[in-house]
Amino acid sequence: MESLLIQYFPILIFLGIAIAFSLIFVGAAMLIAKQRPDSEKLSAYECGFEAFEDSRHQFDVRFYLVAILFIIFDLEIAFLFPWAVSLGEIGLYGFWSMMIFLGVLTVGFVYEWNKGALEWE
Amino acid sequence: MTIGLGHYLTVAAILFVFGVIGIFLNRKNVIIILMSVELMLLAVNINLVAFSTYLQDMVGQVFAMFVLTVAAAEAAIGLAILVVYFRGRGSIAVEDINQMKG
Amino acid sequence: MVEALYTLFGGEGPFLYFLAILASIFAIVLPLLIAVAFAVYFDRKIWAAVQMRRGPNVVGPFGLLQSFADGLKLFLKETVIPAGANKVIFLIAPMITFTLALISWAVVPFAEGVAIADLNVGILYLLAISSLGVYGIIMSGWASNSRYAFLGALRSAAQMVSYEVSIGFVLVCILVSVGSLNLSDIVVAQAGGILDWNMWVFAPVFVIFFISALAETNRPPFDLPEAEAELVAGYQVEYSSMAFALFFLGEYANILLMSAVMAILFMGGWYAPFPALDAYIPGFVWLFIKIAFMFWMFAMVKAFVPRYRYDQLMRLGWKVFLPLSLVFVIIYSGLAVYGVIGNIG
Amino acid sequence: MTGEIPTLVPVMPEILLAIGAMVLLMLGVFQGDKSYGQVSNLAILLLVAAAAVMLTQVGGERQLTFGGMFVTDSFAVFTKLLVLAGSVVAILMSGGFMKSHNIAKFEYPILILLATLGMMVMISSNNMMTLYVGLELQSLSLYVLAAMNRDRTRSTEAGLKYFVLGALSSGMLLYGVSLVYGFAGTVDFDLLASTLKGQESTSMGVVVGMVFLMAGLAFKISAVPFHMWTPDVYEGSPTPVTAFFAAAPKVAALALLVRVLIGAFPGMVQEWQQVIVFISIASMLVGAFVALVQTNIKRLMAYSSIGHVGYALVGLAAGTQAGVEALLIYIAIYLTMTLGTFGAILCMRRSNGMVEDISDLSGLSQSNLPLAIGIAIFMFSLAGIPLLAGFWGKWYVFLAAVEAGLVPLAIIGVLTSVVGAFYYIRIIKVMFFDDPAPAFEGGQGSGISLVIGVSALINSPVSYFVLIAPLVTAAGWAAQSLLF
Amino acid sequence: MEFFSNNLLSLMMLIPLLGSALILIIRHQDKEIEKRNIRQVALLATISTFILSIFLWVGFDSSSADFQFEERYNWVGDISYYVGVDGISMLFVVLTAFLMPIVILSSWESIETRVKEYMIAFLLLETLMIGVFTALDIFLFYVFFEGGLIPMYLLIGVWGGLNRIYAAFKFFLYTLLGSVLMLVAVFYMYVETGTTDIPMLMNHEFAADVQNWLWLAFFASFAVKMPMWPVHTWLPDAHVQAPTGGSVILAGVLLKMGGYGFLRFSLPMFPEASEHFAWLVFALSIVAIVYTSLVALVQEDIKKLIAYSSVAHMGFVTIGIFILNANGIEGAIFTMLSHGIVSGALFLCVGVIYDRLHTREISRYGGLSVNMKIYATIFVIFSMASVGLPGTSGFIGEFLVLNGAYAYNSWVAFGAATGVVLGAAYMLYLVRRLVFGELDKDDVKAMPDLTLREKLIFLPLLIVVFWMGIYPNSFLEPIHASVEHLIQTDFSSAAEHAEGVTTSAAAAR
Repeated sequence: MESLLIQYFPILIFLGIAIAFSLIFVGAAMLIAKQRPDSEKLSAYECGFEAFEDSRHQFDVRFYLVAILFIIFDLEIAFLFPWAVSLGEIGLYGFWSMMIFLGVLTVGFVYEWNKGALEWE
Repeated sequence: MTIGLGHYLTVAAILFVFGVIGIFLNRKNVIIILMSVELMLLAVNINLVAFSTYLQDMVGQVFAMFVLTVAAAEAAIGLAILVVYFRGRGSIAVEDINQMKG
Repeated sequence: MVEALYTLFGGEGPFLYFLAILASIFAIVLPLLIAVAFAVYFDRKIWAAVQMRRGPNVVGPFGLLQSFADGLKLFLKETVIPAGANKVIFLIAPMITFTLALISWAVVPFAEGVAIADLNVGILYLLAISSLGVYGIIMSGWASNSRYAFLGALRSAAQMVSYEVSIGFVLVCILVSVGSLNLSDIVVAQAGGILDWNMWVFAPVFVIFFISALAETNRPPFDLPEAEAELVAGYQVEYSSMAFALFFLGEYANILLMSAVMAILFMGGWYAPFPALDAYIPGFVWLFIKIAFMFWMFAMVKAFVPRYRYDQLMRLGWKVFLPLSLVFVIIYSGLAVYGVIGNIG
Repeated sequence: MTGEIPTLVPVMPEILLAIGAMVLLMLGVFQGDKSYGQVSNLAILLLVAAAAVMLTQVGGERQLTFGGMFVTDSFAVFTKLLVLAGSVVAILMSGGFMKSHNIAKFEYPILILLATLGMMVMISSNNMMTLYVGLELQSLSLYVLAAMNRDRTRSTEAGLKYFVLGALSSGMLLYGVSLVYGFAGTVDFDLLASTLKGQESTSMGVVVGMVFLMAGLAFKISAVPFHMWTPDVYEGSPTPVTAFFAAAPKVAALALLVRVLIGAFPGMVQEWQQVIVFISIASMLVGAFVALVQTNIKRLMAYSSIGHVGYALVGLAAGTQAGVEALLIYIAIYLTMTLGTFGAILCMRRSNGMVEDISDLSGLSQSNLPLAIGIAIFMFSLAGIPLLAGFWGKWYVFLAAVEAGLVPLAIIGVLTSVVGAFYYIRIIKVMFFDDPAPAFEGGQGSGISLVIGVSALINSPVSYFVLIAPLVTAAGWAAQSLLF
Repeated sequence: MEFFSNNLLSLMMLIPLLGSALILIIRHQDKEIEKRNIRQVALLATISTFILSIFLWVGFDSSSADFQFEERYNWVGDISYYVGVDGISMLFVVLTAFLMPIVILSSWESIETRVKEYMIAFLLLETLMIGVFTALDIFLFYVFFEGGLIPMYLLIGVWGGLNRIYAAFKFFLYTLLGSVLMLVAVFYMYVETGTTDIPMLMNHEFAADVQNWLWLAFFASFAVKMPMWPVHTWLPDAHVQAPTGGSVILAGVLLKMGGYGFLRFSLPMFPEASEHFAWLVFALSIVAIVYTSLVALVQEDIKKLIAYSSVAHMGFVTIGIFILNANGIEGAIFTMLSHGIVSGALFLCVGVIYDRLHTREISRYGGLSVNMKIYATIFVIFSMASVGLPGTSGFIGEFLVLNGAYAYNSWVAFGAATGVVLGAAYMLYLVRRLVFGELDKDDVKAMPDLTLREKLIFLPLLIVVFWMGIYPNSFLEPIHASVEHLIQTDFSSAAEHAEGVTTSAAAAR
C-alpha cells in the first residue's frame, strides 16, 4: 500500500503548488489593484435594467438528461478501461463478454435515441 | 505512523455514518439525500478496496466496480424520479413530501 | 524525472527528495505558463493571418510580448465581484479551473521517464482530472448569479460531458492495442518511426478525438457557451482581473494539454519520425514540435470553421460521435483480440 | 481468470428473459406507445416460456455456474416459478387500469420483465455480487414502476420515497457485505458457509456485517422496523404496480433472505435467529395493530403485507429445514391471496375513477356478489381461518416454530393473527352487512376476472383436496435443496 | 353396500356440500321460483343426510368402545383425512343431522332476502359440524372447528337483528382467540408425538407439566365455545342477533362442540391435568350456573333469557364432564343432547312468535294460551323439558349429573343443584309472562296459531323429547361403552380416588 501511494506524492505537492499559484494570482491582484466598487459596477450583466427574477431559475430538463446519460456512459468507460488493458489475458471469452455488455448498452442507446432523449430542439 | 487497514475502515465508517445521518436529519432538499446515499456507497467502496488490498484478493475491487456502476444507475433513476416529482409538485423540499402520511 | 533529479541532488534524505519534486514541478509549470502566453499570441497571429490581418504587433518585436502586456493589465485591474454573487464560490471557481489545468500535466511524459509522476494509470488520471473541470465552470456560472453566466455554464458543462464520452471510447481503442494505462507505455508502443505511430491505424478515431478535443476545450467551432455575440462570453461574463486571467490561462493550458495528449496517443510522443533522428534531437523537442503542430491545427480550425448551433453540437456529440466511437471500440478490440493489431492476441 | 466459457444451462431462463426484454424494448420503441397491448402479450408469453424452461429444471441436481456465483436448485426453481407467476398476473391485470389512466406505456411490461429478471438472479445468487446485482436490477425497475404515473404527484412521491429508502437500504446492505467480505475473506456463499462453520467464535466484524446485511434485506421485504416506506408506496403507486409489489418482489426478497442466511451463514444461526425473531414479532404486531385504523384499502394491504412477512419469517426464525419449507408454503399461498385481493381492488372503479376506501366496498354483496364472495375468500384466507388456504401457511410456520422450540413466538403469532382477523372481517362486514354504495363499473377486462377467479379457487376449500399436497411436497424438495 | 357403509361419514359430509354447489348454480328468471327451488334442494339435502345418520345409528355397534365407520386417506405429510365415530361422538352427528332439516324448514318463510346465500351457508355449516364430530385427525378437527366460524359469522351478520354486526364481530373474535391457543397446543403435540392422529394422541402420555399447559390451551378454546363464565358474553349477543335458524344451530350444535372437545381431547389426552384443574372448572361452572341463572331472571328479551339459560345448562355439562365418573360424563352427554333438542325447540318457539310480531320483548306478549293453544302447549312442554321435569329429556341428564356429582363431592353437587332450582324459577317466570296472563294487546290477539309447516317442525322435536325422557336407554346405550373405556383407561385411579373422597365426605357428615 505504501509504495503505491508514494507515486502520488509528487502529484499532491503539485496540487499544493497549483493552488498556491492561483491563490497568489488572485490575492495579489486584489491587493495591488485599487478596489473601488460601486453599485453599477457590482450589478449583474444585463441589458440595461435590473433582472426581474432570480437568475437561478428553472432550466431545461435536457441538461439533466445529458448529465444522466453521461453518468451511464462514463461508467461504461470505467468498465472498458480495465477490460481493455487486460484483454490480452482474458482473451476471446473476455472479448465476447464485453461485446454482450456493449450489445445491451446499445439496446439502451437505441431506446433513448428513439425516445427522443438525444433531440435538442 | 503508517496508514493501515484500521484507518481506512474508520474513515469509511465515519463517511457511512455521515451518509445515514444526512438522510435522516436533512430537512431541506432531496438532492442532499441523493448525495448522502452516494456518500454511503463511497464508504462501502473504501471498505471494499481496503479489504481487497489487505486480503490480496481482487474480488473486493471487482465488487467496487459493480457498486460504482449500480450507484450511477441508481443516481440516474433517482434524479429522473426527482425531476418528475418536481414537475408535479413544484418543490423538492423534504418537508413537502407529505402527500401521504405514514 | 523526480527520481533522476533526486539522484542528481545526492539521493539522501526526505528533504532532498522533496526538493527534487519541487524542482521537477517548477521545471514543468514555468515553461508551461510561458508557453501558454505564447500560445495565445500565436493563436491571434494565425487567426489574423488567415483573415489577412496583421494581428498583435505593437508590444515587443512582432508583438511577441503582447500576452505579457495583457497579463499585466489584467493584474492591475480591479477584481469586481458582483453584489449578488456567492463571493467564495465565485473566487474559487477560476482557481479550480486553473489548478486542474496545471496538475493534469503531472502525468505527461516529456521524454522517456521524464514525467512528474509516471503513473501506471496515467490515462485514468487524465480522464479524472478533466472530468473535474466541469466543476469550475458550473461553480462560476452558479456563483455569478447572472443569466448569461448561468446559461453559459450549463451549456458548457453539457457540452464537455457530451464529448468526454467519445473521448473515453477513443482512449479505449488505443488501450486495447497497447494493453497499458501508462502514457509512457503507450508512447513506447509506437516506437519505430512515423509509420508505427497510432495516427495511421487509428486515423478515424484520431479525427474523432481531435474534434472532441475541440469541443471539450470549448474551442471554435464549438465555442457556443462563451460565444461573445450570443452569451457574452458565457460563464466568464462577470469575471475580471486575475480571476478572468485564471480562466483564460486554464483554458489555453487545457488546449495545450489536449495537443500533448494527442501527440502522445497518436503521434508517437517524444519519438522522432525517423528513429535515426532520435539520437540527435532530444525527445522533448519532438514532443514540443508535435504539440505545436496540434495547436496550429486548433488555431486553423478556429480561423476556418464557422460556429455550430448548439443543437447541432449536441447532435454531433450524441448521435454521431458516440455511436461511431462505440463501433470503433468494437472494431479495434476485435482486431486486437484476433491479433491483427497491437501486441496482444 | 480463465477463458473457459461457463455452462449456460442453469441460466437459460434468465438469458431468455434478458434477451426477450431487450427485443421487446426495441419492438416497443420502434412502434411507440400503441404497442402496449402487443408488448404486454409478448411479455406474458416470454414469462411463460421462461417458466416452461424452468420446469425442465424441476427435480434436477444443484447446479453451479459462473464460477459458483450462480446456483440453480429446487429452491430456486420453486421460488422463481412463484415470482414468474406473480409477474404474469401483474401484467395480466394491468391493461384496463393502465389504459384508463393514460399510462399504457410499453415500458411497463418491460420494466416488469426486468424486475423479474432481477428477482430471478437474486434468488439464484450464490455470491454477494450476484445478490447485489440482481437486487439492484429489481429495485431500480421497481422505483420506476412506482413512479409510473408521472402526472400524479402521489405516484411520483411514492417513487421518490421508495427510491430514497431503497437506496438507503442498499447502502446498508452493501456496508454489511463489505464487512463480511473483509472479515471472512470471501463473498461466495459456499465458501462463507464453510469458513464460518469451521471457526470456533465468529469475528465481531462478520456479525456486524451480517446484521447490516439483514437490515438491508429487511427493507426489501418491508419487515419492521424497516417498513416505513411500504404504506406510502403501496398507496401512491398505480394499483397494478402495487399488486406487483405485494407479490413477486416480496417472494423474491424473502427467498433471498433465506438463501443468504441458510446458504451463507448456517454456522451463525444463533446470531441471526434472534434478529429474525425480533423483526418477525415486530412485523406481526405492527401489521396487526396499525392496520386496524386504516381506511384506504391499499394502505391496509400494505400493513397486511407487513404482517404476513412477519408470519413468513416465523418459519425462517426456526432456522430448520421444516421452517424454510413452511416459509415457502406460506409465501406461495400469500402470493395467491394478495394477487387476488389486488385484482379485486382493481375492480373498484366508478364513473369518476378508481376508489380506494374500504367504505367504498359497502354492500358489495348486493351489487356484485361474485366479487364480494371472492374478496371474502381472500380476506378469510389472509386472516388464516381454517378451510381456506391461508390457514395452511400459518399452520406450517407455527408448527415449524414450535418444533424449533420457539413456542412464545408461535403464541405471539397466533394472537396477532386474531387481531389481524379483526380488520379482515371488518372488510367482509362492510361488504356483506352494510348498506350498498353505488355499484362499481364493470368491464375491467377478462384478465382480472380470471385472476380473481383462479386465486379465489386456489384459496377456497377446494385447495384442500387438490393443491396442498403437491405444494407441500414441492416446498419440501425446495427446502431440502438448500444444504442444511 | 360395502362402499356405502365404508364411506358413510364422508357421504354425510358430501351431501350438504353437493347441495350447496347445486344451489349455487340454480338460476331462474322468476325469483320466487328460484327461491322455492333453492329451499327444496336444501331440505332434500338435509333430509338425505338425516336418513344417512339413521343408518349410522343403526349400524353402530354399541358394545364396542372402538372407533367405527373409520375412513382414512393419506393427505399431506403426516396429516391424513381420518374420520370415524365412537359412542361419544355418534349421537352428536345424529343430533346435527336431525336438527338441520328442522332449521331449514323453520327458515322457509322467515328468510326472504338472499335465500341462496343463506341456504349455502347452512349446508356448509352442516358439513363442518359433522366434520367436527367425526374428525379423528387433530388437524382435520381444527379445520372443521374453526371453519364453522365463517358461515356462522355470515349468518349472524347478514340475516341477524339490528345489532348484528357487533354480535357477529364479538362471536368471531372470541371464538377465534380461544381456538388459536389450541392451535399452538396442537403444534406442540404434533411436534412431540409426530402424529396428528387422535387415537394415537390419546394413547400418548404427556409429561405432567406439559399436560397442564396443553390442557389450559385447549380449555381456552373449548371454554369460549362452550361457553363458560366469564367468556360467555358473546353468546347472548350472538343468540339475540342471529336469525332463528342460526340460533337453533348455535344452541343445538355449536355449543356442544366445546363439551365434545373436552371429552375428546382434554380428558383422554391430559387426564392428570384434567384432575388437576377440575376445581377450576367446577368453580367457573358453579359461578356460571348461579350467576347466569340470576341474570336470566331479569331478562326482558326472550332470546336473551334462553341464551343465558344455555350458559347455565352448559355449566351443568362441564361439571358433569369433570367429575370424571361414568354417571357424570354420561349425564353430561345426555344433557348436551337434550339441550340441543330443547333449546333448539325453544328458539324455534321464539321464532314463531317473532315472525308474527317482530319483537322479542317479553312484555309485548302475554296470554298466548288463549289464542294460540297449540303453541302454548308446545312451549310449556319444552320449557318443562328445559327445567328438567321427569319424563322429559332434561330430567335424565340432570339426574345423572347430580348423581355423579354427589358421588364426587357434595358441595359440587349442591352448586349444581341450585342451577336446577334457579332454572325452574326463570323458566316458569318466562312461561307465566308469555303464555299465561291477560291477553290484552290487540296485535297479540291477532296472532294466528301454528301453521301446518310449523306443527310439522315441532312434531319430531316433541317426539324426541319424550323419547329421551321416557326411554333414555336407547341413547345411553351407545354412549356407555365408550365412556366406560374412557374412565377405565384414564381415570381408573381417579375414580377410586373419587370414591374415597365421597366416603370421607360422607364420614365427615
